Amino acid sequence: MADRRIRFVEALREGMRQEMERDASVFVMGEGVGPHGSCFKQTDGFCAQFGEDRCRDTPISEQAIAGAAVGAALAGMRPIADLMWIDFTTLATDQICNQAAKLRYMSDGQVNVPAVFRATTGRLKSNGAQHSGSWYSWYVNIPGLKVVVPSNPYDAKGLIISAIRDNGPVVYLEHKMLLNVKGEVPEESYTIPLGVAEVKKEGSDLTIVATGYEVTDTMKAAAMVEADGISVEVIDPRTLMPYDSDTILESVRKTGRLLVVDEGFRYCGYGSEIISMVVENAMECLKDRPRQFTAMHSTVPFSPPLEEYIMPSPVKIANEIRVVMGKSLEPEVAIR
Amino acid sequence: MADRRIRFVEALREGMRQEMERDASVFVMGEGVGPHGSCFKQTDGFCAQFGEDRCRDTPISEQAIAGAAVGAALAGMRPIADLMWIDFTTLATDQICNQAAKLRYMSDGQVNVPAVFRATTGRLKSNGAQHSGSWYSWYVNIPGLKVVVPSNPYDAKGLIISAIRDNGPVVYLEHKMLLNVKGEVPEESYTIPLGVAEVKKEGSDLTIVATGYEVTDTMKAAAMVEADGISVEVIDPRTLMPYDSDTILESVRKTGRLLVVDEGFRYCGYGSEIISMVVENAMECLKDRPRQFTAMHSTVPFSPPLEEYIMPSPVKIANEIRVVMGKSLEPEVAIR
Amino acid sequence: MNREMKIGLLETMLKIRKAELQLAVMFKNGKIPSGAHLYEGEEAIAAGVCANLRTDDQITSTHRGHGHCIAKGMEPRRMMAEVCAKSTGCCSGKGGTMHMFDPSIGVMGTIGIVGGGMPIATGLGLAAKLQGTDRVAVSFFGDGASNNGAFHESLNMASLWKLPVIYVCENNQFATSVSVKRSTPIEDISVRAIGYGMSGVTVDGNKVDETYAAAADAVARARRGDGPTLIECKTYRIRGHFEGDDAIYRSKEEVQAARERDPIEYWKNVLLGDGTISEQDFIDLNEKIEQLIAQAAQFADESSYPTPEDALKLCGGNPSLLVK
Amino acid sequence: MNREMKIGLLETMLKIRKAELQLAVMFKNGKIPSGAHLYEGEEAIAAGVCANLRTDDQITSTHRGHGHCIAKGMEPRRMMAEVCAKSTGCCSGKGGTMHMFDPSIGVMGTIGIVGGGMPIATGLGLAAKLQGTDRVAVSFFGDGASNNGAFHESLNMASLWKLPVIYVCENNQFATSVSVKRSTPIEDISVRAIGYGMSGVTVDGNKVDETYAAAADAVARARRGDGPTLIECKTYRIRGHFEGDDAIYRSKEEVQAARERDPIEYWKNVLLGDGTISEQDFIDLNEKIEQLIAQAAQFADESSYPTPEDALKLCGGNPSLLVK
Ligand SMILES: Cc1ncc(C[n+]2csc(CCOP(=O)(O)OP(=O)(O)O)c2C)c(N)n1
Ligand SMILES: Cc1ncc(C[n+]2csc(CCOP(=O)(O)OP(=O)(O)O)c2C)c(N)n1
Ligand SMILES: [Mg+2]
Ligand SMILES: [Mg+2]
Repeated sequence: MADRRIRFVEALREGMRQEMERDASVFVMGEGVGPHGSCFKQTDGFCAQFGEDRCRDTPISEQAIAGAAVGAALAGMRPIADLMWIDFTTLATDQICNQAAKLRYMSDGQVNVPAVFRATTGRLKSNGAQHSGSWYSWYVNIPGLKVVVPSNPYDAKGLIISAIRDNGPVVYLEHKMLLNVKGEVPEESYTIPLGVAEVKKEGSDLTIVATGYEVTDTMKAAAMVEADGISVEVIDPRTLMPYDSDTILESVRKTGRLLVVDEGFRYCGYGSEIISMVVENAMECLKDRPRQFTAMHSTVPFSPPLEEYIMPSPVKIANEIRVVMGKSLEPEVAIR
Repeated sequence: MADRRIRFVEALREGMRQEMERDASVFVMGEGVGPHGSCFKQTDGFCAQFGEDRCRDTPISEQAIAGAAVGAALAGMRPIADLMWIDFTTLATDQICNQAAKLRYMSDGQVNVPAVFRATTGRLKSNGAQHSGSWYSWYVNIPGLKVVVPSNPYDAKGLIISAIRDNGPVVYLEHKMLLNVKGEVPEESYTIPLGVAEVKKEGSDLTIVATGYEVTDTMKAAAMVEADGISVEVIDPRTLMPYDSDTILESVRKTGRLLVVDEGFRYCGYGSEIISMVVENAMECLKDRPRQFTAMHSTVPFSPPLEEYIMPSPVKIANEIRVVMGKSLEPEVAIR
Repeated sequence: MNREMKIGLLETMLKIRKAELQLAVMFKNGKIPSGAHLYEGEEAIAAGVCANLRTDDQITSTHRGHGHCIAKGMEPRRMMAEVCAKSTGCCSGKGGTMHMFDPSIGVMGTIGIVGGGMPIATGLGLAAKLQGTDRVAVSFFGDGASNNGAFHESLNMASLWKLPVIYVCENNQFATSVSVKRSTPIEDISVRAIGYGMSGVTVDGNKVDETYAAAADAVARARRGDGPTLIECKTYRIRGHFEGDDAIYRSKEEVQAARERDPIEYWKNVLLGDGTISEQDFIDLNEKIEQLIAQAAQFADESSYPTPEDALKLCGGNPSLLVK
Repeated sequence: MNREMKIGLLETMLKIRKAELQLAVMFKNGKIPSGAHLYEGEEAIAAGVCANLRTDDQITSTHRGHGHCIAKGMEPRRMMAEVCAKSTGCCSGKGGTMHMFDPSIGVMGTIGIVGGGMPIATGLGLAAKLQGTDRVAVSFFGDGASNNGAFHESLNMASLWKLPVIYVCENNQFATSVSVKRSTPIEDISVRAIGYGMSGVTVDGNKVDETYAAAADAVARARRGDGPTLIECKTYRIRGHFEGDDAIYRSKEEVQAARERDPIEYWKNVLLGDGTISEQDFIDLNEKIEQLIAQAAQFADESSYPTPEDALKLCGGNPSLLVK
């Protein structure tokens, strides 16, 4: 069983299912999660197994979906609110950021909000301007929220189980380009603690912090530059908030160089956060300026050549690595 | 007339009024902006002068207020949508960030959205968890938006006029603790270009970047540490996006030290952005690690001693400056 | 309604009234660090509705929530201490006038974002249903809130799922300075229930027998599993929007007329008229409650502020960054 | 309606139908980079409503917006080139299937966020009023969107201010896989108009004479300054939610029954029956439009993609950081 390979979406589903089997207070709601089993089949079969009460279709009412999750959580349930695309969470930010995130604090700990807000994130072949966002830096900014972005099936399962069991609100994001990627996933239930990064690949010359789909791109890029004799260490924070600054700092202290690769936007984005944290704590370890390679600061265009142009890719990341290592004179893409 | 001193709110009002006089397409809408003239009297007298059509009370419908501003802007008007507290913009983020910010780009420049989204920002004596937020890092993150945070009456007027004349959407934020502060403001109309910082005070030892109310706190702190022989340069970006990185970099190249003071939260906040920008472009100029001093990462509590504890203050900033300059062994407040 | 219940309603209203007037004084005396939105004149709504609720029933409320907390069973002193930002308050001073909680008696939060409590109450109702209990949830909100998307999405969802939620619209004619006539192009907000296929009713919010009866119906419906109800209670916001608001956007006559429809006077007269109480009973009750509130005020005043470091007790953040 | 107008409606519906079916083929052939939400079977709504509009009247639309663009006057080839992500599209490939614009003919945006177009249309109407024109705005949206807060806030505001906006709800019975019966606890969405004190009507969305007449009323009302209207058009989403959706959540029989209520067949038969056109006229018209669409498809197919660097033409960012 150890080498069972399943898709990200199956791992996520298995994690949710095992928690729903274990704990009657866990339920899912969202647009189309019911009998049809969600857009990307994240809840396939749940209605048959658990009934429509515990896997309920909702109206297109993002504020009420998120808010009903908050309320149900206050009353002892463990709701999983599926908001479909992270872009639609813009309609639920009051409930997520002013309510879910704050009620425990405001009440001085008298109430908990053990709700999970799930959504897909990131680009997927020409989803266009309003369906390709990352947005997670918003949630990272808000005290009281945790933010999880798994990069592979194993983490998808372990992290959703931890998110469901967590007593506070967790924003859990599924990258659309990862949903059908396969990986080894144990059948039994397991958790991955929130706030613990994974060193995806050890290396000595350069630390790259990447999240979500960019872990995949970065691993490819790291392989490409091996031929140039560059040894890259790749770190996936997995939990973006609270994030594992110790592991990142340890790595930077070893390699002396930092690059952050992120699909989100740069200004007040996750790349800026990681770079800032590193220099605030360990600037003297850096041999050179840290860099970040993010989506360009542009509304996401529809047409494939445009979309590709503004987004990171393995080739572009590899080139950026060479720039950071002084092995290339000019960045391939000069404009960020 | 050159030494006319008026309050921030009067300067802002004068700027809006002069634009409404100059350009019939400018109008204001929001909850209570009408005959009553807004919560803090920002639109006092507008109904009498311009009629209720151009200064209209709205229902408590943040999404529709912001969206109606977008639509009116598309059709050639220059709406000023007053969303009261920035905390309530969480209910309008779809319209501000998915619509206003993106329509020009999506349409390949066929439409413009010259709308101003105004709101008060920041803390004010025990406004509590849901009325004390900063939130601007969210808007800084979104391509297509400009973000303006004036720190004094002169800027309030010059920047609101620029914001109204700008052809794209601008988020304009009024710090509640500044509204009644007086300053010199010319009566005639003038603009301050968006994207240009102001050096509030020259200095040689340390660059502090501060925005909104923190400019006031920081200026006080800078005066306090003069006794210690520390010469602080204080920079107010005024426009947070696009921000004037050149002025900041120039200053850091001179002083070799950087501290960012911000009322917002640290993670993916404005402090992280500025620090990251500086080290990405000029790390070698820094004599020591850059630092940021922000609101602590906590939901804002109600009770004054608690609120004061988590927020910056002149004394705390002065102490932080001494820490940065190596003149004090321990930060007064060790926990951020 | 038996005698005890009738007197209970009067007692609750008096408690709320006196607590609010006491807070108005404390505000003037600088004992409250923030503003405060008082509930004077609207007591019959909280009292009438909450008299139908069990301790395990749950409510959400608003920025104007002191009265709902008391009606649901919160000791006035814990409410008042919270408003005064003291460590003995119902949230130890972390919440404040707009954010009060006591889950042990079903106060699941007074919410400062207008409309924000409605989706939460919908979720409380959903939980009650999923948990197989006959517990109900009540959401108090204003006429202003009824124009927010939160209202629409909540009522639609609750009706669709037949959730045990009672949506109580306190139509006090104003949302800050904005008259309901300038925000809402209909006469009775309760007609909106039609758009969700649910029950809706408008009652005189200054008559506690009417609010009580409407809520009794609605609670029974909810406990039976027959779904939510929208109750609009017409009343009038006697005071400014918050303490310090001069409320010059309306005429003195209008306010005076509203004052004459005082809900406590009304109910007192009903109870005197039907022999439930005597004048002396009323004087005794009044005194008892005056004392209670005076003690509560003293308690709030004499309590200590929380210690500054308590601010971080429950906050998040990145542990390794928090302590430098 | 005169002869020309009657034939015009048929022509518009045929254009939309053939363009959509052509796009379905192009999708299968990999010519469209994304998914696409097609409008087959709902043509009578866009056609009937837009036939009442002047060029300067403005619309907002949805993710399912191709038909609205054509009905409002967009050349099919500019629409189809945009769906195919080409530089010749109505947004030069930046917008795509869900985001089409042509302000010169009043297409102020098809919006991908469900409900997102409604507040925008409200603002278009507000501008028309402030500018003293008799221009009107139309917002197309679905049954699913009618449960979003954007609906509530928009209709309330428009009615309050008597804005010249027509809200056209295309009730095609589904929102993705969710039947309207599972999202909306009322029979006719148009009853929600009552809650805003505005006019509301439900019509058969497959009968273009009905949609035309309802829109004519609404547009006249709006131009007169008498405020907004909610028009619910009952129809059926023949295809999956998007191309590639197998839509197994409903029975074949149900879809077949809906297909038999084809709006184009209906209108063709009306026009044949009343002598407006002959069978030969129809064949000619059909052929003409088939050619038009075939040429449009070829145009879209043969057009070039935008050059990558165009991506940054209109983007913001910090100038001094953008170029390193
Ligand atoms: C979403 C939101 N918008 C605006 C405000 C500011 N605000 C606080 S109370 C209030 C008026 C509320 O009116 P209503 O709902 O009728 O309640 P009332 O004050 O009359 O009890 C407003 C606009 C807010 N707190 N939240
Ligand atoms: C705010 C928001 N929520 C969810 C979605 C995902 N989504 C796209 S179309 C759709 C269904 C829309 O249904 P309806 O309004 O009836 O329009 P139809 O597709 O039937 O034309 C959904 C849920 C979205 N785009 N925006
Ligand atoms: Mg009110
Ligand atoms: Mg539909």
